[in-house]
Amino acid sequence: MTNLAVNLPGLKLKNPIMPASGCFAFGREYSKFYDLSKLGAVIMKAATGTERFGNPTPRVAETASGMLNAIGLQNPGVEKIIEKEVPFLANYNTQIIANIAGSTLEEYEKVAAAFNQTDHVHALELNISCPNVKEGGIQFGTDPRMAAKVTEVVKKASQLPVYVKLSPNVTNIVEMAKAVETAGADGLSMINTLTGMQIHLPSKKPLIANKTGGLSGPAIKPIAIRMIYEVKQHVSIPIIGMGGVSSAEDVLEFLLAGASAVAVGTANFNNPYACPEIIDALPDTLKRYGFDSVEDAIGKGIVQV
Amino acid sequence: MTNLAVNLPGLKLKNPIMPASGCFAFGREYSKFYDLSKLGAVIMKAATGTERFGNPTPRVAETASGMLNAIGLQNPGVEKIIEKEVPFLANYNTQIIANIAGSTLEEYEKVAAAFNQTDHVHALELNISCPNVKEGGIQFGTDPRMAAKVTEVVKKASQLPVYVKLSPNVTNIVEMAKAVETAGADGLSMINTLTGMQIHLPSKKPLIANKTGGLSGPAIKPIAIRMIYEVKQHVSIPIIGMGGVSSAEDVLEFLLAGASAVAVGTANFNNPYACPEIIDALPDTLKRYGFDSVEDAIGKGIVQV
Amino acid sequence: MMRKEIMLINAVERIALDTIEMVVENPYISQTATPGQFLHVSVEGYTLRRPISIADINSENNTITILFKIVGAGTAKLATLSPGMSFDVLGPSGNGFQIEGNQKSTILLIGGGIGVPPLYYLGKKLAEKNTEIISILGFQTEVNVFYEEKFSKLGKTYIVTNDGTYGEEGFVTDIIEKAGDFDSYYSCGPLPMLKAITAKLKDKPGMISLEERMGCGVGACMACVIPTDEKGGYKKICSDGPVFHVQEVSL
Amino acid sequence: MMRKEIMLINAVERIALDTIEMVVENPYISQTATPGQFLHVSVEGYTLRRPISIADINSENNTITILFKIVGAGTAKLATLSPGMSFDVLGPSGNGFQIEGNQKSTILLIGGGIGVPPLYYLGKKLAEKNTEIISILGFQTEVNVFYEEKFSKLGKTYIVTNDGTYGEEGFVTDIIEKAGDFDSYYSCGPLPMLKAITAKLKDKPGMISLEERMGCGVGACMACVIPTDEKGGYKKICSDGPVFHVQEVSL
Ligand SMILES: Cc1cc2nc3c(=O)[nH]c(=O)nc-3n(C[C@H](O)[C@H](O)[C@H](O)COP(=O)(O)OP(=O)(O)OC[C@H]3O[C@@H](n4cnc5c(N)ncnc54)[C@H](O)[C@@H]3O)c2cc1C
Ligand SMILES: Cc1cc2nc3c(=O)[nH]c(=O)nc-3n(C[C@H](O)[C@H](O)[C@H](O)COP(=O)(O)OP(=O)(O)OC[C@H]3O[C@@H](n4cnc5c(N)ncnc54)[C@H](O)[C@@H]3O)c2cc1C
Ligand SMILES: Cc1cc2nc3c(=O)[nH]c(=O)nc-3n(C[C@H](O)[C@H](O)[C@H](O)COP(=O)(O)O)c2cc1C
Ligand SMILES: Cc1cc2nc3c(=O)[nH]c(=O)nc-3n(C[C@H](O)[C@H](O)[C@H](O)COP(=O)(O)O)c2cc1C
Ligand code: FES
Ligand code: FES
Repeated sequence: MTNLAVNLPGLKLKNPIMPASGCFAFGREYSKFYDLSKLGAVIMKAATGTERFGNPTPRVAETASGMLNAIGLQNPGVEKIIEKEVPFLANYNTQIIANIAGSTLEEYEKVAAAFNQTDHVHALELNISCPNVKEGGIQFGTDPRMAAKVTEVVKKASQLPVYVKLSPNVTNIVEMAKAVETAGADGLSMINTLTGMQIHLPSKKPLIANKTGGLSGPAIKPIAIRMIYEVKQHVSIPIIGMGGVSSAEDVLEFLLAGASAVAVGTANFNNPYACPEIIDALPDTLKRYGFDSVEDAIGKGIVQV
Repeated sequence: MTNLAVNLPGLKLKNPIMPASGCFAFGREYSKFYDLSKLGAVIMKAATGTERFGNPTPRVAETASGMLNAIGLQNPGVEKIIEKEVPFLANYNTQIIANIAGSTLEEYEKVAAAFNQTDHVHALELNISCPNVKEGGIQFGTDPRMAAKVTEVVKKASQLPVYVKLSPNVTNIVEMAKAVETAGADGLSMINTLTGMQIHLPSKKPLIANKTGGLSGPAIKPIAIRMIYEVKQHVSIPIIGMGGVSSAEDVLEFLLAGASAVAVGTANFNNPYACPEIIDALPDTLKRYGFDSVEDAIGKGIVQV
Repeated sequence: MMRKEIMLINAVERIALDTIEMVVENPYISQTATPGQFLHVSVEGYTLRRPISIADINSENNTITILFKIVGAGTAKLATLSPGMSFDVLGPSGNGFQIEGNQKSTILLIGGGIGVPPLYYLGKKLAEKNTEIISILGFQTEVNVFYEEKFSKLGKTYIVTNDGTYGEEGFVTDIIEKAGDFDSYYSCGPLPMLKAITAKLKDKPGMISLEERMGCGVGACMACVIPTDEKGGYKKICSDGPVFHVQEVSL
Repeated sequence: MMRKEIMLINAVERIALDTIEMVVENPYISQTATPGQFLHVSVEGYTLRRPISIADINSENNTITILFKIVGAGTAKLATLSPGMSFDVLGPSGNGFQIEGNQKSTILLIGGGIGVPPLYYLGKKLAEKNTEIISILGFQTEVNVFYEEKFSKLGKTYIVTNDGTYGEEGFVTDIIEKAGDFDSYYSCGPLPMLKAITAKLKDKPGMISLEERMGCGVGACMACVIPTDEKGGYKKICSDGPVFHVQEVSL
């Protein structure tokens, strides 16, 4: 029997597969397709301090083997999420990860503290790709000092393990990873989307109302694999990998590169059964390439120099 | 009649289409498929101070809507290129751009000076994505001061207009562009490849012998468009755009984002006729979207705020 | 309930310029779908699914008719498929037109371009209830016109083209007075048309079907929202819509 | 000269485990290709072309036979194509086997797995010159074996499987002595096999066909180089090869 279980800080995963934040809302829609208890975990849509409407539409565009999105953190706010969405997910035998976001350190602190008060949330995923409104829009996610700062604030505000979700839009991803590890991160989650744009020829302007959007899907997988491979060699905290995963082979590629678990985002849109199908295929895929367990495979693709 | 001509520093382009560096060698192979006089220009494969063999194989891998390459600047050295390749290309009625690379400032200087001595080369494309061996491998292309320095050195060594080719693997592409503009760049060329990796499942190690490779092809187009759109608003020098172009519609998208000419790389591999077919389709495509000339369309997708 | 289902293609026909009518077979969808619902169509090689309305259903044959216009890469690819081939969809998707309580009333159907198809199945269902139906179908120009005959069988039908090359000249809104009195209306078409119609008919009850670019098509990604008020309220077109009461949304 | 050509599929047959034989029609390629050359095959939806050797040509019918093993996404997709469909190739690509001056000599053909196909067309051409042919064909196991009968018609043929489930047990190199004397050899197969053979037969003239991952397939991208010496010399497999004299390259 191939062992799919992985134990990470705060997370006892029966398998390493979880839907990625923002691609699964709070699970209700996909619960109509399959039993969410099948999933290793669920990462919820980003929560902010108060309700947000997000950006104007169009919010998505299709690209070659990928898509752009600029949803803009639309969410009902952390209170309502705790009140209505967490209890729904708690009905399932899976782990719950809360993705938290904010425009100021205070907002991050507030959201982290709120989740700390509730049962059923097993870990936080700290989304640092949001622009910091107080500091004039500089992203928390592209400056190692800012990233460390927000990590510290969140760690202080909550007892839950914190997985910092790194933005790939940086010159030096290893520096970012080390900064948040030093600041107390329990794990990393990588990668978030790459900033991209599509120009709509008929209207001669950016298709996405927000102009830029985040690129996700198979197109970005090679970048995700490279970054995880590089970071894994320089940190000792575990990595939740993501970026273009749509098959069990992709999952194994992420494990070999150094991920300990894998999130599936864009692939849910074309195939609502993406997660359970990957979970079903994983034992055979691992076996075919000579692994008895998920844990066996983690980091095994890294060539020591 | 739709006017395809564009005039850029040093380059009188009869149309805005040119093969991208490294995807066309020195034109000999593709000259068997069509008359190179059809092209607006040809960007030659990178030239270094002396002959280079490059990286071990495998050097390429396929990815979703893209590919990775780690050729490693294999080339016969600047002397032989000037002696054997430039004269070949000079037989055609097109403009010649020499892509120059090096591991040290001195090497860049030497290559730039050598091309300055020769007729028939109309401009230099300065490839700053190479690791700087003297400074311990830090890329010239990811540090604005280093990029400015190498631009200055090359400008001093040559009277030819210099198009600096920017690497997209940076946090702030606008900062890079402004740094090289201030250092004297006559134009920009963007984008080079994104660093990526693929892990080969059967062998459980990176497929590309060099481990990482540069991601090119349609997968990266949204990133190229975003970067050109951002940079165009902050510099006054022209941009040669590239990254995933494979159709006349793609070319128009790059023009709208702010490119003044467009290079075609990976697309040549699947379709050796990619460049001439795009050139043939361009007049109709421009007309369909209401443009009488290429110059009309440049930057027209930029929404002023 | 929405499911992932395989649609077997029975027939493909070009019925107007760049406009394809496709008859597909699927027992589940044909037995459960209601007018105004859509299919979220997977096209090989493309990341996102394409939403396409249900234009007709023959529940005896288990067939569904869809009509689509070739506007981009996905619809172009879909148009290359031939009978015997199949594609998968999520469906039936969304909430369609409410048709209860329309007996003995007069209904106006107003369709624009590729917004016409969902109104046909709606019209057929209303006709089964002996509702009186008046249809106004707008197209850009003659070569775009389709389904005139089919709508004519449901009731009085006006065709209007922007350039007057077929039927009346002008916009669908120009014809509304001429069409006579009615109790409520249903409309589907481009946003400017819907804005003009809802402004003109603000005193009549109406339902409109909206379009937006979609990510998931199931209500999970928030791509397809439409504001319901100025205070941040919203609905999701894919799961709350695509059909809304006029008052529900702010266009 | 290499051209971009459309190949019309005439027949598709599975001839061994995951191994497809495809007969395609194209006048230009069938009239110009020589043994050892390859086709650079475009597969819809994939960035790069796939190099596939020419396994046979019937110049009267204008047909070319290719044989390929389903190893990944591209070959899997190619295997779904059926007669009447077509795909485009660059070809004939590369430089094949030199066969001049082999009259009245004995030639050894050594093929491994999916390296066997190009040797068949070579063998046929040599046979036309009344060259005596001995073939050693190695496969992993019984279900992989193909073309035994065809090679037998060209001359004495040894089949060897790694696990002994068919023919002799072992590697092709184990059989070479048994095969008797010969003047020169031609080989195609996995790199470890070619290394073993060239080491064993270092006193014999030989030509080998090499594989490498390709970008352009026309000699422009430098993806497919093979060193020729320790001093930075190299050849390009796509355009200088894929067939080389043993001494030309350093494996
Ligand atoms: C609820 C609903 C029902 C629809 N019913 C029909 C119908 O019955 N017949 C018909 O021809 N068209 C219909 N459309 C529009 C149809 O979805 C688009 O024309 C189609 O998605 C275009 O795909 P493409 O690949 O050809 O274009 P591309 O421009 O290549 O598509 C790129 C992306 O943009 C999306 N997109 C482009 N245009 C639209 C649009 N107008 N609405 C939503 N997404 C879009 C595509 O789905 C895809 O994700 C409907 C749209 C919605 C929202
Ligand atoms: C000159 C030459 C002749 C060949 N002749 C034949 C033949 O007659 N029959 C046959 O079955 N195979 C042949 N091969 C191998 C064949 O090209 C690969 O099996 C095929 O490209 C795999 O494609 P895929 O999409 O199925 O695999 P994937 O692994 O999905 O391919 C991914 C990428 O890697 C490349 N690749 C993978 N394996 C190889 C390989 N072994 N050699 C070169 N590129 C590879 C693919 O072309 C593609 O670019 C030949 C290779 C070369 C270089
Ligand atoms: C529509 C959409 C919405 C997203 N929303 C969030 C979000 O709220 N928080 C977050 O951290 N990441 C968000 N992401 C990023 C994904 O979680 C994931 O990191 C990224 O999409 C890469 O994975 P993929 O290629 O599998 O989609 C979103 C992605 C998409 C496509
Ligand atoms: C095989 C290969 C070799 C390349 N070699 C070079 C090079 O020598 N110098 C350079 O500046 N860029 C080089 N590039 C980058 C391309 O010029 C181009 O910037 C990039 O591939 C993006 O364009 P594309 O998506 O159209 O390929 C190379 C790209 C490829 C695929
Ligand atoms: S398309 Fe995802 S919520 Fe509607
Ligand atoms: S594949 Fe490009 S040089 Fe051989």
